[in-house]
Amino acid sequence: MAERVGFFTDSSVCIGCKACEVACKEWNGVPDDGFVFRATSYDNTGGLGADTWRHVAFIEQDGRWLMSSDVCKHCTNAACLDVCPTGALFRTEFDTVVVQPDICNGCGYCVPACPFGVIERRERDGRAWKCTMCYDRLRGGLEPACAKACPTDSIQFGPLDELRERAAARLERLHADGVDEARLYGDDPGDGVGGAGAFFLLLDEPETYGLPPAPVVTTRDLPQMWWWAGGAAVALVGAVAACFAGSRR
Amino acid sequence: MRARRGGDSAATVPEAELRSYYGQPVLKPPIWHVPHMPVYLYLGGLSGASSVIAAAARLSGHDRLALAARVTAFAGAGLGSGFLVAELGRPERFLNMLRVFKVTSPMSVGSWTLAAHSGLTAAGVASAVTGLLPVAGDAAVMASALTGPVMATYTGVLLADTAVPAWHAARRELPFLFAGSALASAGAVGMLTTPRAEAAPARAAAALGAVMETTAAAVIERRLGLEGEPYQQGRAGLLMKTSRALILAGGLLATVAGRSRALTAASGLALTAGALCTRFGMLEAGKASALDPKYTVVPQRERAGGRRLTVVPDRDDGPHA
Amino acid sequence: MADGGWISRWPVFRQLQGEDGRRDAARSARTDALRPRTEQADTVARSVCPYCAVGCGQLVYVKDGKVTQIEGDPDSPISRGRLCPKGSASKQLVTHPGRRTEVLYRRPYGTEWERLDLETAMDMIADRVVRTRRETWQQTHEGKEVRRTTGIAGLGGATLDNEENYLMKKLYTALGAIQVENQARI
Amino acid sequence: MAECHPVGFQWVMEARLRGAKVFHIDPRFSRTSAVADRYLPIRAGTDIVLLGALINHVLSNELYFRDYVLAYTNAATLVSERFQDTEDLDGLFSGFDPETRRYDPSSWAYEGDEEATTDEMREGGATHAEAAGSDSYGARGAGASARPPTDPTLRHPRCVLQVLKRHFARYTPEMVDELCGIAPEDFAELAEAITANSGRERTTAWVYSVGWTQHSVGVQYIRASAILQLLLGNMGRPGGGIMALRGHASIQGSTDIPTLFNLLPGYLAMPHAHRHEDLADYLEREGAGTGYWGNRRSYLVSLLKAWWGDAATEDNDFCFDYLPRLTGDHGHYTTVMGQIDGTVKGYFVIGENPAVGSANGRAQRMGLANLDWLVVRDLTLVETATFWKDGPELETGEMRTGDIATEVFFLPAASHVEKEGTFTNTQRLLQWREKALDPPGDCRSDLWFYYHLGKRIRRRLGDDEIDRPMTELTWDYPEEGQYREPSAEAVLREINGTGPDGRALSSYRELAPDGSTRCGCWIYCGVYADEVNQAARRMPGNRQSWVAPEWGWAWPANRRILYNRASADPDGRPWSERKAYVWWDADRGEWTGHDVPDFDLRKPPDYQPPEGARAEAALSGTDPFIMQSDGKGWLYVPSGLSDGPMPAHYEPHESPVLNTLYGRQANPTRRIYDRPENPYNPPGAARFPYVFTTSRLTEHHTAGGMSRTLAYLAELQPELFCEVSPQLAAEVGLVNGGWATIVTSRTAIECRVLVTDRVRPLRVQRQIIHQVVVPYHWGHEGLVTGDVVNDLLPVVLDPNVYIQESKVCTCAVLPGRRPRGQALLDLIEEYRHG
Repeated sequence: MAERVGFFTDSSVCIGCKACEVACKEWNGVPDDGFVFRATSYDNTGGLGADTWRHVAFIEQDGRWLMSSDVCKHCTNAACLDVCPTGALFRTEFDTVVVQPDICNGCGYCVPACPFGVIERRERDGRAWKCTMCYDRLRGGLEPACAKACPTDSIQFGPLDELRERAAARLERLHADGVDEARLYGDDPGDGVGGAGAFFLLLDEPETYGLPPAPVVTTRDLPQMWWWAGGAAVALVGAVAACFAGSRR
Repeated sequence: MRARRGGDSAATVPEAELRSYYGQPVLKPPIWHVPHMPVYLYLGGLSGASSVIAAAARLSGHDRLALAARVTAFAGAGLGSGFLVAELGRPERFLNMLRVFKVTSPMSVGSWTLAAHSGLTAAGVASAVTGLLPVAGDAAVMASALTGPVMATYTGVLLADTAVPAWHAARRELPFLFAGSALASAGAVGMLTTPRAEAAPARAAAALGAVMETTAAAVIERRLGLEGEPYQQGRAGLLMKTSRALILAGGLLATVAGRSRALTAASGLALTAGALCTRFGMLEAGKASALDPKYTVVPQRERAGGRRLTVVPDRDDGPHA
Repeated sequence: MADGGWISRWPVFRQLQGEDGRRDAARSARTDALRPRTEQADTVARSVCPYCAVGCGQLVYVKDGKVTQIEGDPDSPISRGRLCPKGSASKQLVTHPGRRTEVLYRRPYGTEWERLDLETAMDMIADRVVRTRRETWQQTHEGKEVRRTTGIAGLGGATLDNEENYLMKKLYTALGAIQVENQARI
Repeated sequence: MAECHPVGFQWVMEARLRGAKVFHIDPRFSRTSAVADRYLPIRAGTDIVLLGALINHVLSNELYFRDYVLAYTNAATLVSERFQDTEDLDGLFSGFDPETRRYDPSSWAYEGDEEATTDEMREGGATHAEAAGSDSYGARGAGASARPPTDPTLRHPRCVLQVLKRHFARYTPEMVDELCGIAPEDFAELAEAITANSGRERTTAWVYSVGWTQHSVGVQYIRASAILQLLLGNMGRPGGGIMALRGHASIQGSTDIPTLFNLLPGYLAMPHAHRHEDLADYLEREGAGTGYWGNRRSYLVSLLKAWWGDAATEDNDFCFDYLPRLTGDHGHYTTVMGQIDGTVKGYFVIGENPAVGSANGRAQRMGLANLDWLVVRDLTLVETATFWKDGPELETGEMRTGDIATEVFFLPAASHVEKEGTFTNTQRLLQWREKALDPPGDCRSDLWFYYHLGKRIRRRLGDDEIDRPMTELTWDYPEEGQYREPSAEAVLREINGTGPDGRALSSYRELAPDGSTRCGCWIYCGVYADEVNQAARRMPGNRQSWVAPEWGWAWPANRRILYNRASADPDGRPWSERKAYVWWDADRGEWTGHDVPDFDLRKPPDYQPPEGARAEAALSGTDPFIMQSDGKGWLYVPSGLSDGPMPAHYEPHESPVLNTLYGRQANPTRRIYDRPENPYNPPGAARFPYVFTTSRLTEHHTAGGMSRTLAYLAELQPELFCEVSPQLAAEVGLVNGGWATIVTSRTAIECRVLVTDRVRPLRVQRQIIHQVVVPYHWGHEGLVTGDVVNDLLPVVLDPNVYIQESKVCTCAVLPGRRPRGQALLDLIEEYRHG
């Protein structure tokens, strides 16, 4: 198996140009997301979804204009992949999480399972779509389209371990420069999703960017849920037995 | 235009503000359609509980009830499967559900269970209708009493095993809620389809199911706090309240309906309607919970940092398009 | 893996053989065959982005007479393989359905476009240039020899090639047309 | 820069990571501001105040790079005693004629040069100015003495440095505060940063775009930054310079090989009927005999030989008379007025969209509607091609399709991948594009179009005398492929030029004045050296030095930094090891370094020109600015400009603010079109209280023809919007996401509203000035449509280069959408007359 690869998106050097959004669409043939003026700063695509696999958020604050390119996190413990009943979602040799469009039957279960609100069903097509980290490109030894296009290297692609080291160094540098609000997001293998394959350097709380502050993969609690369901099933059988007890004909 | 919700309000301390991205949801809401998904949840539960009743009735000699429950179990599974397939984005690919088996996916477990359950209940009904292979038919019914409880409860896990705060937070209670509701539904249909004289176990099941469901619902409401809010507000709240009233009324009526055709009918219909309301309400609550970022952000913040966030009332400073 | 028929590819069967249902067992034949489409290109042209003046290098991949991908040229010391959103949209620029590929003609006072053969259009334009030039020729102006026409003007965009600008200026000047302007003024 | 040149901006981001400090000065807080160290909002149209104050700061605190300034600039040169400054004449320089609103620049000359420049036929004279003469100095200064009198102590009251000091003394931080809206402490931080970062060890760069050029004082903006950079020693050195970031792929090429009325290829002026009767006249009056322009006979004769081949002989002035003559302004806006007046009958619009992209779009469309015939070549049906079908004037009832006589030909164009050729990028780098595939359908390259059109025209001409420039034109290029595409390489080779043996030349130094060489554009000579297309070189960047000399080819002579002789001290040693770029290698007796030296390779630092030397030989070994007649960087421009030898702040033509620096409100020599099609907002009209400025977005491209048509770009910025401050929004009643109507005397447009703290009200002269920022990419064609923002703009031009003032005017803002039809006309009428 190949080394695990990922994205490190350093929002402190993002210039909000959206090259990532376009390069992604050109490579992956993703349809446009509609022409809607949203009046939310320079963001007119809203968020990640079936038709937007890279999305640049724009946040206007006093004196600051934050921009950050969001993407599927390719979680170590990926809920979408866990709950997919068809095996359309699978983990690749690069430890990324990919939907196989020839398999997906559009059950839609992955959609509410994702703690980041990334994957979505394209209604006119009936299947779920999200970032593949350009799986086909990776198989040819190429870097993903978004990372390649990114003019300022805000989106960095590479072996995940290496990216984590780079990110830690960058964070240290920013803190040394007095940018105290800089923080990494999704880099910790001990977090609720086992660490993200695509992690970020942010300049404010995650929720400011529309990201969940402490997401947990829902299937972490699944064994417990099955036990409770087992209890409920037993209770059901017991209740039925009770109903018939003493009424034997 | 500000990114912070209520950022202009001087009433709140910035540190304690709930921030979001233009008030947009963090999560994608469940995309399942109305009525497909709630009706499937109802039918699956009905089928599951009915198959247990069918087995128990068969074992205890309530043959009319057994036959009715056997048919109900089959019909529920069959119709339910139809709704389920119709719900798919690519219905022609429904067989892909049996491509892999994943215990990590309640839907995979459910699909395999539904497949087995449908087969077993179909065999049970076929045998009963044709009179052929009665032993095999009975064996199928007994086997379906094993798949039935899974059918009635896995749906609780199905919803809980998502990032939807209202569902995931209720992960302990949901199987009980669904089991109780399934039992009440099966009891109700049993009451309605079986001569009253033989329907006492069905009435008991209806009443017990109602108690179980109501209790589970009450626990959810009590235990969940903020994450339970969607069950009490808006359309979901209305549906859940209606459901509660119908279930309670139906359950009570079931205990006294033995002598009255009208009361039996009223009880059965109330319970059925209540069960349907529960399912519709669950879906609504899930959507509402996913669509408001506060249900995602606030509990996570509290879990992560212990920092409490003031929830600033909604103010429309988000997209105007 | 494709040898043993559908059963052997059936993920459940592969799961039973020990493959991971969330990894290898779930893979489809299409997935196994995936490669970057640029590998299949017949030709790769080294080009330059047509939008702003930074001059980013582009690689243009062509397969069966169609552009299949345009992306940054990593060799370029200017752009190092990177492109902005416009540059990244270059494939759409050359392949989008709104692009016109036929000559259109609007006759005087006409209300609709009409189709016109390219050769015919070229002849008609040449006729008009010759006629207008003759009709508006100025041999002198305020007593000075000027040898020009102010009846014909041209305005060029700044995405024209140097070679194109050169032929334009050369032709206009030889015709005596002086009102030759460019986006560069604007 | 992040907004409009994101990929170029990677180098700024990298510099920041290495410790560079980035200031962003802009009326609009853009994506550049977001990642700059400091953002300084400025009132549009006041940059000369800021730059002038920086110059004043440098001069009055003696912070200039003395060795550099003394050796490489004209700081020590003495100015004529007839010169009078704006200080003396309250905002005017000497020589102003209020009647013609033109300057006689003779008094601006160096001491001793006055006589030579009194002829109004000469450079800088009125006739010269009337035909955009100053514009031909894109690469040089006008003629002046090679050895004017100087005072090396810099103390003479008439030496340039002292003249500058007096001129800029009134440009104080207080004036910056009062006119630009930049607080004194912010100004101090900027001044400290740029001066601390300049000198032997460090250099500072300035970057600008059309925010500096599109003004009625645009050229002087650039002049002001040139003065500052020369004083700080930041020219001709790595990390220094003034970078023009240009907005189109080959807009640099479009001026080098110009499709511009006043220029021939290589910045040679088009001949003027009154100034240039014959070749001798031309050579006599177009610049000085010293510096590289001293060789202009070689450049021009080689061009004439390239065009008319064997027909061009010594005896017939090499067909100099075949060049049509200018008699004044034949620029874009004058041409449009000519269309409206009916003198211009036929119009070619090639990859351009004036109906959206030019100022006062209504006048543009009125011109189009009054043509006999119009040819539009583009990738899509742009607004210029469809004005008769769905232009805004049809909605208002001012035009009716059935009344428009214009015959329109739309010819689809080949895209950049469907043809080969060179673009010249913003750093003068020519890059050859390989052709990827044939164009579809009827699409053809513009090369094909002009070549085959030329052939067809030639077939239609007889042997009439007036046809001889056409029939004798060299017009014979190899044809290739199924469409008989003329060979772009053959054209490039003609541009490069050939010698007597027919072989490609390798340097402009080989060009001869006797007609033995041919060269289509002298500054491009060498692009085909050794019969190799040098622009097609693609040595990967990581396999060569950081200067990357083997990628493409930069004019002139593949030099990547112009005037790089200045990167070494007068003795030829690098100013510092850190900033070493080119230097004199005494052992080998030649200049060497990282780049191609922009200097005679074997001219030693101690070279002194002999008496009477011409051309480059007249410049000493310490004269780095080799295109200038005196080899110096000009802090003061003794001739060539139309509006003064030094920058002076004038308010934009339309401004809500009074010019408190001088008694002159606006540039006295600005070009005005006082016509009914081009009404101006009345001066001081309170009904137009806001400053209006246009902008661009990363997601779109200029007039939008190449971006509004693409779904992937259209979705990113789907609607026209204005950016306004919360304060202005409150004042006018605008709501974020709602609609606004913006009104000028030209028209009213509607747009969506983005209320944002990024736009900051400025405190100017103790009042609050609001600025309205609107990107101009929309029109009525494409996937996403909107009103044409440039319709709001007046036509008023810089007097040197005739660029319109599109970066600033005044406007009114109303909440809600604009009226339609006649009601719109009524609204404008009401605003026009108050």
